[in-house]
Amino acid sequence: MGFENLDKILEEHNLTKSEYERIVEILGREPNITELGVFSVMWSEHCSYKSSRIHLKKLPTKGKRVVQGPGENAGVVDIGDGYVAVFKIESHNHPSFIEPYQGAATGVGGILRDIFTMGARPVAVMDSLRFGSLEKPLNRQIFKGVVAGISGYGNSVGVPTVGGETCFDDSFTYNPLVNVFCLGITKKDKVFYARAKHVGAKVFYAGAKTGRDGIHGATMASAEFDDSLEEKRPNVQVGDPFKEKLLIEACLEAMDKGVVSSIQDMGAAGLTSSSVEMADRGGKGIEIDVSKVPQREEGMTPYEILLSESQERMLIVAEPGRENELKKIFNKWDLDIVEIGQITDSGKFVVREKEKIVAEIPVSSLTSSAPKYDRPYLNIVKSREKEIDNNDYIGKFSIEKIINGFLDDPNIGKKNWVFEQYDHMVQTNTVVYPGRGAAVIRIKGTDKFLTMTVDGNPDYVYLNPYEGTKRIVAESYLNISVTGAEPVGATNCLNFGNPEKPEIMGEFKYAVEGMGDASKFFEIPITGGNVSFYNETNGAAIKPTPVYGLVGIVEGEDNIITSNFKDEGDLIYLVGNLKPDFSGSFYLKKYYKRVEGVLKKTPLEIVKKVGTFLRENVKLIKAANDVSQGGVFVSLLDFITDRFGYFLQIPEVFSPELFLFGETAGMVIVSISSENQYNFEKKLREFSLDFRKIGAVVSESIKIEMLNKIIYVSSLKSFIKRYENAIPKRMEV
Amino acid sequence: MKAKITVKLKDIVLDPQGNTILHSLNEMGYEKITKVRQGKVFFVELEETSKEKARALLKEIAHKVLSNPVIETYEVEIIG
Amino acid sequence: MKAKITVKLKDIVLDPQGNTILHSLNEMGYEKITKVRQGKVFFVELEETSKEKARALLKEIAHKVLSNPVIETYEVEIIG
Amino acid sequence: MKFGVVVFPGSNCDYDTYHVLNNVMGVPTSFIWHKDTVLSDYDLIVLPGGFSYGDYLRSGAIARFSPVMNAVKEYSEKGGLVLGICNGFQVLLESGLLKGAMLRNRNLHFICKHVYIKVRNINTPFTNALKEGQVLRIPIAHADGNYFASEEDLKNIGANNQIVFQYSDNNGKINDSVNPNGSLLNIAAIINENGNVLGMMPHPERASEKILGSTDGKYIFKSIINYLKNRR
Ligand SMILES: Nc1ncnc2c1ncn2[C@@H]1O[C@H](COP(=O)(O)OP(=O)(O)O)[C@@H](O)[C@H]1O
Ligand SMILES: [Mg+2]
Repeated sequence: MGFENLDKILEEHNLTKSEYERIVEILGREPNITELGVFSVMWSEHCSYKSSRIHLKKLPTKGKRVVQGPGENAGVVDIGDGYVAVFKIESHNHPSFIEPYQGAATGVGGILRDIFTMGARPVAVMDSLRFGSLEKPLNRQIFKGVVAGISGYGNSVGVPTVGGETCFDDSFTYNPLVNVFCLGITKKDKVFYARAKHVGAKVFYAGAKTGRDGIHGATMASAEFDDSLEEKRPNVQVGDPFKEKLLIEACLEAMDKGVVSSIQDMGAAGLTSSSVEMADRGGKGIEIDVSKVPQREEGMTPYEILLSESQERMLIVAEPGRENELKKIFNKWDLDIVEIGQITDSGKFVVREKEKIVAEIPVSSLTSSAPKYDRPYLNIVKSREKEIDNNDYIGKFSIEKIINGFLDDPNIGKKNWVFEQYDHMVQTNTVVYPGRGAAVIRIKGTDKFLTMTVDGNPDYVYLNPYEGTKRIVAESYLNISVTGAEPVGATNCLNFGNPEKPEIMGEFKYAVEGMGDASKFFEIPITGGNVSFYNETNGAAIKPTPVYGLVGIVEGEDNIITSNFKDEGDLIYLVGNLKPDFSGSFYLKKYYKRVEGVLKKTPLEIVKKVGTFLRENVKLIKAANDVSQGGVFVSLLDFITDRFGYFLQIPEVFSPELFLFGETAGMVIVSISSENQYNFEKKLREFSLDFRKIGAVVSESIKIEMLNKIIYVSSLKSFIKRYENAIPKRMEV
Repeated sequence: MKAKITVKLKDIVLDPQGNTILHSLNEMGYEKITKVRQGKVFFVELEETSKEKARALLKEIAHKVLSNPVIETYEVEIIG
Repeated sequence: MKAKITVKLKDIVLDPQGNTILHSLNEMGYEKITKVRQGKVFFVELEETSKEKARALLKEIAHKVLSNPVIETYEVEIIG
Repeated sequence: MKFGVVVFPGSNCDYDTYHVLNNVMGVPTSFIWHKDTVLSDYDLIVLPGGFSYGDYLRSGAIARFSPVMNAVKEYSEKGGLVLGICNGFQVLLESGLLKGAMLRNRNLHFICKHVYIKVRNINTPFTNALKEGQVLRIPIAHADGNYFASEEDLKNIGANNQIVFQYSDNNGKINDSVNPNGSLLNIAAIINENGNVLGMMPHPERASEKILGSTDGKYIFKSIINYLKNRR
């Protein structure tokens, strides 16, 4: 055998010469093209984590609540009373650039399958989105398509999209980020795994037919874009949310009835990775016949069938003896289900086309012994951080101009345009809606509530990957804590450029370390996640964007803190690390066109203390929110209602700019009833937390004063109008 | 001038809508129907007297706005 | 046999999609376009040799299933 | 008293509706599979929200051909109460149990948010617990809720008091600025001539528990229960 034009074939498969040699060594012969295809997808960055694995080991994955850490389709965390939460994030960045609607839609579909394949009913979705500036038509088109895609798919399957983030920065113009989080709930003893158990058990294929969609998708997701993009374009997958909805119901019913032995969705690298991972996790082999796979098109080759990334497909091993019951359930839901093979004890992945063996590969060579690289890295902090003096950035613009500019900026402006396109209420569990900080959902039949958030801040991480990522974790921790919740577990999505560049690898390594150290400090286990490398177009990388997804729990409705102002006359306080700074701030980026400064060390001790204080003093707190990007001014936006605004008095020690727009880790804003002032301050002193009373809740207006002089005033109505119009005015021409 | 622009999914692209309609028609007893693909059609009116120019303009619009060349193809027809 | 069924909104019915497209085309500088109405088209294949029968069957389907007579009209065309 | 909630493939508010009827209102409720045809046990049939058959052809278009819909037709002809919510409303329109059709929302987007609706007819089995002109705060969640009917139908619907809810502001003012989707006459809900089949776009089941921010939806379920109790 052997290939005539090996170099070209390897290039097309994103394999190196030495990787090829390794394949030959493993097989003891040259691979055929089908086998080469299998290796290429299984050894792609996307499936094998070859550049990231050695670093991901540094993340904490254990904890008293952890039922299942990384290594399965999603992490599983015990939330008490016999229930578990199953959650994870996935990226769909490249597909969303090529075809925004379908790319985002299939992103939702994929992460949903990761959750229900574990036996959990998906109850919440969140999306973390990043695009280039809305001033450019291309970005508007991508943004519009992505939001419509998430809406089209998520709404249809009946899973509420309860939160997320939407940011705009030109480093994402040709490489938008679409990260989707999903959380499901089930009973602890009803969790399913993708682990083959019984030799001889029958393997079934269920769901949509296999087409030539996204062949090379797995390798494509790991390859940098260049101008030959055009040619890769036909590889777009189209989502079928109706089929997904039927799959959810059929799979959950089959699992509930005990007819499923193990189950795995066909995600990246489709039938190949699902079969291989199923066998691998159970320490078994698997044999499938591709001629039995339902096909949408004629003349598909084994290579194409194995590598297709058609959506809405599941691989199911039946509980021996219950095969017919399994089929009946799928038939009831009008879904195709066919037997395509069986579990073996050979330790091999064997693919037949009828009688003929078309591929035969040891399972472990595709998984645990896939290549691992310790790629060279650079610490870029020294070249990017540079001391700044906060006083150099004040006085140039009027406060009114800055405020109006902030309200009118799509990064700060209210995100109704996005989340009102999402059904965020279906399943009737959403207690805190999008637009008010972290989402809170109830778990029917219990007195428990889950709080969840996804957070990133590429500007911080760009300046200092380690401190910046720590700060993101701290922010998430407070995001959850301001709802009164206790964090129980996290997932992440690490979006970076080309890891073969030492600078990018450095961003990645230090970001992971920052995430690991901060998570350890807060005792938050990271139960899974996703790495997306090669987010570059024509050599230009995105800003490094680790996204942290954090889940917390609140016991009892009375222990939930919400962020909206409740009554006129309530007092407003700052609590925690009261040291605003312009380094890496949105203010500096927007008004001085620069991302610079030195990120201060994240005061993890203070952050934790603030979190504990909030949870232990829920009864004293009427509303709370953390301070993050955009500073105090932006944090206060979450408190405003159509009735209540605020009156602020800026302490003399700060310039108004620094006070309003400076950013810091470890600070929250709280409103309390004036009756509780004494008790509240006493508690804060007991915690030895810094605090400052900064104003009060008022009706119908926004007013800011300094040294008894009004520096900003607006009617609530026009303030809100500006705030809510930032995105629509750019999108609804 | 009046024109009709038909946009359809490329044959290799999955058409969940068409498939679902086909399946339902078969279920309802219309078993002779063997395939359904759904597309879009745009009836356009424009101020232009030259057919040549109209066609060029409509093609541009069909390509840039009305279809997504990644997954769809289009056809332009002048109808009056 | 192959057929094409075109479904369009009745003229008295407002077409939000068509209007939006017209508006954005005009915004983009395509000012010669004066009207856009969006419809649906179904490409159908069926096992039938008689054109008569095919047409009758397709009309039935178009009327009962593929269109909503309250707002839409349809047209059946045998294309091969 | 017994209620039934129809489950079409793609229904996704079936469980939410069941939850409110059964657990909040306390009326024994069952699911009705779309292939079932025996409805004689039930005092109310609900067609819930969702995306039946993906809403791929037109919203509600394929569901109308489900076996259960023939039964629902018969059931309604005998005077049985039928409530269509959102996609259920669309199914009722498509199957001709109610007059009119739904177009795409005029901004072309799916819209999910709380809106205000004003009751226009309190003499129905679904609204008898409401006061004249009362305004409710209830969420909508749909892409095709832009109600359309021919001029003649619209005239008749108006003349017969078949408009049950209209989109309004919180004070009950009805004008275009509070019309979320472009519906003719701000129509949010209509009833059939016989007064036993109601279709509504807003989701009362999402506004029936305090923790979800509004309990206004309960008026509708309470009205139904009142009506059935008095009928006995
Ligand atoms: N950034 C990360 N942190 C922790 N675990 C990770 C991370 N990225 C991936 N993992 C884990 O590695 C495994 C493989 O991930 P992935 O390929 O995304 O799963 P799948 O292919 O099933 O969708 C998963 O268990 C995932 O949770
Ligand atoms: Mg998976």
